[in-house]
Parts: sequence; structure tokens; C-alpha cells
Amino acid sequence: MARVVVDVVLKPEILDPQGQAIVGALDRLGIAGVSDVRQGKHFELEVEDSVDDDALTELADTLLANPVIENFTIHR
Amino acid sequence: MARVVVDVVLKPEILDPQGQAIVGALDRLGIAGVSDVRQGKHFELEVEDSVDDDALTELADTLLANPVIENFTIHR
Amino acid sequence: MPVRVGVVSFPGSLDDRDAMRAVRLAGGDAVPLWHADAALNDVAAVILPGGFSYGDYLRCGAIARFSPVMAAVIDAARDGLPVLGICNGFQVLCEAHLLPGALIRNRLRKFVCKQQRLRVESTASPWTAGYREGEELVIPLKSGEGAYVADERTLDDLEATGRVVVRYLEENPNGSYRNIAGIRNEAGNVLGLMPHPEHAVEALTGPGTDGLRFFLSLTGADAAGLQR
Amino acid sequence: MTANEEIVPNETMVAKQAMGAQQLALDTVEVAERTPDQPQPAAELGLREDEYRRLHEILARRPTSCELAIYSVMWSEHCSYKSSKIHLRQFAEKAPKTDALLVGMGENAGVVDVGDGWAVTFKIESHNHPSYVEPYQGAATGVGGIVRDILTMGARPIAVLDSLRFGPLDAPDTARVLPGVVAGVGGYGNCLGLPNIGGEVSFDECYAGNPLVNALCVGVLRTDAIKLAKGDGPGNLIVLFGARTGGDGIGGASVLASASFEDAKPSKRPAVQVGDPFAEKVLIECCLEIFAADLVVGIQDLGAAGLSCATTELAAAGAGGMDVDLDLVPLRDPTLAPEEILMSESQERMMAVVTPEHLDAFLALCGKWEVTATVIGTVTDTDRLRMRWHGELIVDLPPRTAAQEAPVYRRPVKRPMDQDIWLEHDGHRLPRPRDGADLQRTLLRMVGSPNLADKSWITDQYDRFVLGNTVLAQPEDAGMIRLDEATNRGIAISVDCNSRYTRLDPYAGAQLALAEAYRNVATTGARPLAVSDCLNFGSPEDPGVMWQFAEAVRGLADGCLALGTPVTGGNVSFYNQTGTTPILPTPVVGVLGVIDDVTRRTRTGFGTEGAVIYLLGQTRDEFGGSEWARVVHGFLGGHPPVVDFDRERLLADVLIDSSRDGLIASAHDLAEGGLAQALVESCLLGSAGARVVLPEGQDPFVALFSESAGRALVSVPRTAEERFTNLCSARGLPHARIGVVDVLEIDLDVQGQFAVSLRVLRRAWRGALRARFS
Ligand SMILES: Nc1ncnc2c1ncn2[C@@H]1O[C@H](COP(=O)(O)OP(=O)(O)O)[C@@H](O)[C@H]1O
Ligand SMILES: [Mg+2]
Repeated sequence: MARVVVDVVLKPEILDPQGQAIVGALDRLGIAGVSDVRQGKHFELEVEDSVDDDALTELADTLLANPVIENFTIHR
Repeated sequence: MARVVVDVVLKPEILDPQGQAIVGALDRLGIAGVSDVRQGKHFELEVEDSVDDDALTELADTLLANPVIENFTIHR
Repeated sequence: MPVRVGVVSFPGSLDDRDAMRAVRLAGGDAVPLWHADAALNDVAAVILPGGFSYGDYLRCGAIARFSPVMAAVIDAARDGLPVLGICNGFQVLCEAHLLPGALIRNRLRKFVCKQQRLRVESTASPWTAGYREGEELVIPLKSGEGAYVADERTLDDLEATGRVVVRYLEENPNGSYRNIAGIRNEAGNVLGLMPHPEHAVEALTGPGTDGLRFFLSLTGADAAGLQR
Repeated sequence: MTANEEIVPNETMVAKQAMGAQQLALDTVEVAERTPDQPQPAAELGLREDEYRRLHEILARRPTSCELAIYSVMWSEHCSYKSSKIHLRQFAEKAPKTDALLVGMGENAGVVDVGDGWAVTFKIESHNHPSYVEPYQGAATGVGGIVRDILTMGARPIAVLDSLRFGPLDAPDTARVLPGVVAGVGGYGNCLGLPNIGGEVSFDECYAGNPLVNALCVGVLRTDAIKLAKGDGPGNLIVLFGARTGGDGIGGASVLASASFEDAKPSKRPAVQVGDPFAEKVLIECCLEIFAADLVVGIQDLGAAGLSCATTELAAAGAGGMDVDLDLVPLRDPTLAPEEILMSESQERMMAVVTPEHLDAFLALCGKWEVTATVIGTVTDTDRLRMRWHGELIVDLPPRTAAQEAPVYRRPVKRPMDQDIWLEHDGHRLPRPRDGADLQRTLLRMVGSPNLADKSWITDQYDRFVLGNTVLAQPEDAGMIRLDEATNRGIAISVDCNSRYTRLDPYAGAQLALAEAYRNVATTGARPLAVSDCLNFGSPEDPGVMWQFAEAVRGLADGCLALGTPVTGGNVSFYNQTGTTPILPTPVVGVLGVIDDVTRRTRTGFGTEGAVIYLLGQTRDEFGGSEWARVVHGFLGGHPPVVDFDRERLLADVLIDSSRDGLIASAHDLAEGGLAQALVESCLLGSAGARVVLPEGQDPFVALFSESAGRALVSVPRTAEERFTNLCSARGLPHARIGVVDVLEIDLDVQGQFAVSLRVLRRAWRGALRARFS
């Protein structure tokens, strides 16, 4: 059993309304020094050691991320 | 300028419909070896070096996460 | 002299006009309040309406709670000003810590719009005085993040102190802990509701008029006198 | 208009061409004059040989790459209607005389006078291809686009409807497309605070690789407040406001960019646009305050062809000239080349023409709503659209030639050989149910079939209460909105189409779609006033498809004339095909009606104890294209039901008058599934049983399942029965007394045939979609 983390983020060229909303809030809160925010998804999986990287990639690509607009990274 | 990552996850005692849905999908797809999934949020911030850890913690604690139901970790 | 009830509009508020209509139908004087000015224009109560303030992209209500008007509402609420948060307004109240717990994604991960059966559990609040305990209501529920969650201690405390105000009947529509649809604070002046009473004030456009008494309770007017 | 739906040019072609293109820093007008023979990727951008040559005539030189970008999108099928124009003309030529029409076709949307100084604008548009690529965002931005069209007319959007078509319910890909599309329609519409009050969902093999997502928006304004897309008054300022411009949906433009912008590979440019409903919501409120303060001369939304379209159309419709400085356009992606900025389909953007003295007030309102607004140019009387980049002139063209004088084609039209075979092979030999038990089995099977089953799994994801004026919404026959709380004046809308009818006979099929939408509106008590249509077809280059298109348009135009309801606007979506197989022709028709007193509306469900059930209209043995033939025999063939517009008008008059005079307790139109389906829905929606006696001397199967048009099912309170039947007799409308409503009864009891409990019916009707998706 191991904890595997998969982070999913919008491709850089894709609009990120969520990140934009946060940037707007930072200004209104007068919080300086943060120039940009992108919001993505963070998955924590309990995975048996038998599951290999290909299987994980497959899983991330089909279930966790939407390849049309998102990229993902796997941390094992 | 530095990239700072903040990951926000639901506290263990709070139910996570999204994570559960993925577990369900795994079964249906016959993907074995993944016993649990929790879904959280992943933020990527462009931060000026002048912003210190306390300021970041403050930001995560008040805006990015809701301490009532979520925990966060900051990766600088 | 009709009671002045403020209705806050945040960017992305949607049911603000409806809340104002409900106040008018209940004989009150609806006063629009803008998120950017801290002035409450000496209203006798405030409604935080439904909608998607700031898109609700981060967390529902998470950004709205920082707006200037909320600073004023939070202070006034601590001094006993009656405050009703509906749907997004309920989420704002939780984010602002005027009410405990939080609202998260529906269990089925879908937006749900339906006529919801509810039971009134407690009437000890200026917004619910007009109802009877145990009374059943039908009021529209329309939300994607309406599941009320809190830790066991908080939930037990809410139950023990009679602060669960309305509960879902029949099938739990969103996975709310203990079927909670609405709660109030200790003092009773602050009420958060997931369902939308302002959409049950006219038989023509809603499932009925079961929601009107939330507003009548506050204005003190009597329904009979007002039916149009 | 919503985002360009046409398939972007083949990317390897694009890439190859990009390599081939001369590496020039910036293709200015001056450079274009110096290098007449430089190869340009006109073909890759979808321009025909002769079209490209025409550009040289217009400009008296080769186009710059930016001009090429502008013309290629403005002359695309999607923007120019070059294949459909000659047919769509009929909508104007055959338009019935009516003084209700304040703004006709050609504007962003038509405007109809509904009385008391109120005007209503509505339009339906498609977002099919994007919804297949990325269901959620495709559908969401489809809603966003049509809402901006309505806003552009100066109206407050007040409701949306959606017409959806998918592959078979059990097809694997439907599980990807349908939930995403539904969540997208809901996610965007709910976040804008627009009630969703109706639509359709249907399933057919032909949509498996090409779903249809058509969205309708309706808005209201005072008759004296109409805004037109017009860039008038030299010296006036061009203001771009709303979202920043990114690389969204520019597809083929990158081929141009790559000539001047090294590492721009098409793959780096997203074809998918992501919607930001919150940005649109504040944009709406901001625009409405700007309109109220009367701060704009003209306004235009940015949809397909973004800036190219907005600038050329505003200029062409106004003083004729415009100077724009592209460097001033606020960018989300600073690496964008001018060609890409011109073609970007980034959402939630608007362009306004503002007089200098109003600019400060305009910007102040944008500031209040935190909407980015930037002056990017001025109106001129030069009759030229000029654009600069880093000070260099990169565009200098006569705007009319891009916006109004696109080439027009008379595409070859040929009735397919096999058309007659479809008609003759009419399935009259298909085995029919023989006895009551057989009929009951058939009924349950039909009620639980995808197209007839309850759609609430979908529609419960849509907010129908917001704004507090929704009088009727799904599953009623039409949606109804109260416009005025003081007078109770309101409107009703329905959208309909049965593409199986249209496949068999495009002319009749389009008319049947119109007839059904018209009937649905009248059923609620509203008087039908006007039409908007969304014509979804295959490739216009296929003569068979073009024949279907021509026939459908002719049928719709003739029908609108016969019913006195003009077409006020709409949208054409071609190239809906999988490989070379086109979808069934799908002309979706939306009908808008007005009702003076919404408290008089008629509902679908039975409710009044003891009310007498009447079947209005005539039932013939009509099963061509029927739901029964599909569900039970998987068969499509024969002639669709006959359309009789005099009968439809008569039926509508009776329904409207009886609802006004309180003669009927409920009304439901008969459509797919016939009387049986209507009875089931009226029972289930009213939670009331019914005892039914089928008309003497008619085959029970035909009585229950025929899909003859011009019919409705009503229930009449006993106290009103005599007045109602007198009304029908006096008007000459066939009316058969077929039963009574029994609120306490738990069955639908078709006497002498079968009795089935509401519980069983409800399980079959509601179960189908839930079983598939939950
Ligand atoms: N995609 C949709 N969005 C909103 N309402 C819908 C949708 N699909 C179907 N409906 C509603 O469900 C009901 C039944 O649809 P339909 O069978 O097409 O009615 P009819 O045949 O009378 O036009 C109608 O009220 C229709 O508006
Ligand atoms: Mg229909």
C-alpha cells in the first residue's frame, strides 16, 4: 500500500476562471505580492504496490484528468 | 518571483463525494489495486520573494482553505 | 411604517430580486444593499440571497464573505440584527463563521432543482416565529453544493440546543449530515437555509406559499391582510 | 453568434503550410504590396481558389495575413451563410403580414411587440461540434453565446431553453457526452440566474458521433429601448469590454501566425473555449446599466470570428469606417500574434461604440462591475477598416466586403434516389398489438423508451425558479414567463422537431416541427406570435443534404405564412455528419406566444375530480416515422402524418379561448407516442387516475398510438362541459368525449382493453434515464 498523489492542472493556454476569481479577491483583500493563481485538482490515492506506473497514467488520463483541457503529474 | 504550491484536502472525517465517485468508477471499469481516493484542490501561485511564510499561511488559512472542513499544505 | 429589510447584492447574486419581492409581499420595505458599501442604511434586518457570488469558483461564499458590506453585517449580527442567509447566503454565513459547519458538493455531484418537503424543527428565531414546530413545508431547493457538514460535536450541540431549524423529509437530496436544511446561531437572530423560501411566496410561480411566513415572521404583518 | 462550429483545417496541412510560408516579421499592407506573389495558406483557411482571387480584386493587391484571417472567417459558412442565404430569403419573402415584428431577420435577434410597451427578443442557436469535443464547455459556451446575442439587442435575458440530441441511450459514448452537455447547459445557465423553462431531448443512432446542442434564449425590453449593432458617428470611440483575449478557438489562424510568430504550432492553440459564467453575469448587469443610462451608440457581442466579426459588422452597419489599434486589446496570452487576436473566440467579450462625452460614464459603470474596458479605436467616415500593430498598417479593407458582400452560392440540389423507397416502404405490414394485454405491454414499453421517457433526470439539474416569474416549466407543454407583475402579461415558448419525420419528407417534417411547437404554445393558453429556428443538417456540398435543406426551409416558410407567425431569426448548422453520413435533417423550431393574463394558463396534468376528458382533432391511421415503429420494430419508413394548418389554427383558437374563459382544467398536445403517451403524462403529472372509453368504431391500437397532427387532450370541468362542446361545435372542431378524470383512482383504465396502475406507469416512465445514469 502506498499513497500516490496526482495533481491535475488546466493547460496553460486554457482560461482559468477560478484562478482569476482568486486573483481578483487578493486585490480586494489588499494582499500584495501574488501575481497569478491557477487552480487545479489534487488527488490522493491509496494504491497497492502491484499497480505500476502505466496503470496509474492510464487511470489519471481516463478518470482524473480531462486530457482535452488538462495536464496531470503523478507523484509516487 | 517563485512558484508556490498549496494543496487543500478535506479533513478525514468529512465525506468526499467526488473521491467516492472515482472509487465507484474504478470498480465499474474493473481497475483493481486502488483502495481509496480523496479529491482536493491544488493551487499554483506566482509569489514575490518578499512574501514570507507567515503571509502565505495566513492566505491559505483565510482564503484558499476553509479550516472548518479542510487542511492545507504549502510547498515553497 | 413598514419594516426595512436590506437585501445584499454581491457580484453573482441571483435571487436578490426574488428576496426583495418576498419582503414586499410580506409587507416589508425592501432596501437594496451593495456589496461594496459598508453602510447598512439602518435596516432592521438583512437577507443574504442565493446565487453564485464571484462564481463560487473557490468555495461557495468564500470570497463574498470579505466584502465591505459583510464586515458591517458581521458586527450587526453579533449585536442581534436578524440575518437570513439563503443558499449562497447560508454558505456566506458559514464562511464568515456566523454559523458553524460548512456546505459542500451534493452527494450525487449534480445540481439539484426540486420542490423539497421539509419539517420545521424549531421556531425560536425572528424568521420562524410564524411556523409551528413539526409543521411540514414544500419549498424549492436548487443547489449544487448544499450538503451541510460539521464535526459530530458541533452536530450534537446543534441538536441539543434546538438550533436545527428545518430538516429534509423523504430522500436526503444532497447528503446533508442529519438531513439538515437550515440552522440558526445561539441567539437565534442568524438563520441559514439551503432551500429558497423566497421562491414559495406566490402560488403562481412556486410550489405554493409555504415560504412566505419566514418573511411575515420578521415583518410581523399577517398573511391574510396581504394576499394579492 | 456562438463559436464557429466548422471543423478547423487539417492540422498537418496547416503545419506544412506554416513551414512553407515566408518567414516575415510582420505582413503589413506595405509588405503585401511589395510581395504580390508570396504564397498564402488561403485553402487551409477554407477559402476557395476563386474566393482568394476575389480578395485581390477587392483590395487591388494580395491580402495581408491579417486581412486573410478576417476574410476567411467572415466568408466561412458559419458567418456568411453563403450556402443557405438564397434559401433563407423565403422567410422574408413569404413573411406573413404582422405589425408585431419590430426587428426582423438579419439583426442579432428578432424583436416582437407583445403589448403594454413590452417587446421580447428570442433566438435559438447551435453549438454542436464543440459539444462533442468537450461536452461540458461546448454546451456551456453555447448558452453563453446565445445569451450575449439577446443582450446585444438591449434586452434583459429572462429564460433559456435547450434542445438536445444524442446517440442511443445505451451507446457508451452517450455516457460521456450527455452528462457533460447537461451539466454544461445547467452550470452556465444556473450561474447566470436564467430559468430553464423547456426544451427537448431525443436519442438516435445518427447523433452518436455528432450530438446536437441547440440553446434558445429569450429577453425582454421596452419597445423604445431596442439596440442595434451599428458603428455610427465619425469620432466615436470603439470600446472593447469584458474578458481578456486569449488563444481560444483560433484553430486554423495559427497557420498565419506562424509566418510571423515562430513557435506558434497549431497544437499550442486551444480549439476548446472555456466559459466563465460569472464574467458573463457581471457583463450582463453592466450592459443593462449602460443601456439604461443610454451610453452606447451601437453594441455588438463577440462570438465566432471575435474581433474580425465585431469590427467589420459594426463598421459596415454604421458610418462605414473604423481605425483600430490592435496593440490596445487586453490579452490573456501576451504571445498572441495579430492574426490570432483577430480570430480569437474568447468568450464573455462585447464591443460598444461610445461618444467621447459618454466615455467616462461608460468606464465608470464598467469599473463598478469590475469589468475590464479599453478604447481600441475610433469610428471614421473613410469607408475603410484600418488596423495597426506596433504602429504598422496591417489591415486596410472596405468592411462591407467582409461583413455583407461574402460570396453567395447556389449549391447543387438533388432529391436522393432512395427517397421514394423510404416513402413506399411504409411498414403497413408491421405486426400490431392484437388484444388488450398486447396493448398494455406495448404502452409500458413505449412509455419507458428513451424518447418518450421522463426527462427529469436532466431537467432537475436546471434552475427553473430563479427570477421568480416562471409560471410554467418542464414538463409542461411550453415554458411560460410572467413579464409584468402588475398586469400579469406573459409569454410562452416551446421548441420541437422530429427528425424522423423530416428524413421521410423534409418539407412536411419541418412543418410538423412548426405545428408541434405552435400547438404546445397554444395548449398553455398563449397565442403564438413568432418563430426562431435552428437548422441542423449535413454537408451543403452533398446535393442530397442540400435538397433536404431546401425542402425544409420551403416547408417552414410556407408553414409560417399559413400560421401567421413570421420567422424572426435563427441559425444554420451544416456539416453535422459522421464520416460522410449526415445526421437526420433536424430543423428545430421555436415558437413564442403571448398571453395577457398568466393566471389563466392551462397546465398539462389532470387534477379536477370528475372532469370530462375530450380528445380534440381527428385521428387517422398514421404510423410513418412513428415512435411505435421505432421502439417496437426498429423501423423507419412511410409518409409522416399529414399537416393541416387550418386545423392547427382552429385547434389553437379553441384552446386559447377555453383557457381564457376557464372552460378547461388541463390540456396536453398529442405528439410522439400519440394519445396513449398524452394520457399517461396527464395522469402522472396530475397524480390522478382516469377512466377512458376509446371512440366507437376505431381500432384501439390506432386510437392509442397514431401520431396524427392537430390533436390535443383536454379535461373539462362538468360545469363547463356544455359551453365547451358548444364552442367546439360552433367552430367545427372534432371533439370526442373519451373519459373522466378520477383523482382517487390509482389506475389508467382503458375500458375493455387494460387497466394499469399509475405506480407501474411512473416506474417505467421515470426509470429509463435514471437507470442509465445514476
Ligand atoms: N433539454 C431539455 N431542457 C429543458 N426542458 C426539457 C428538455 N427536454 C425536454 N424538456 C421538457 O420536457 C417536457 C417533455 O418534452 P417533449 O416530450 O418534447 O414535450 P412535447 O412533446 O410536448 O414537446 C417538455 O416540457 C419539455 O420542455
Ligand atoms: Mg416534442
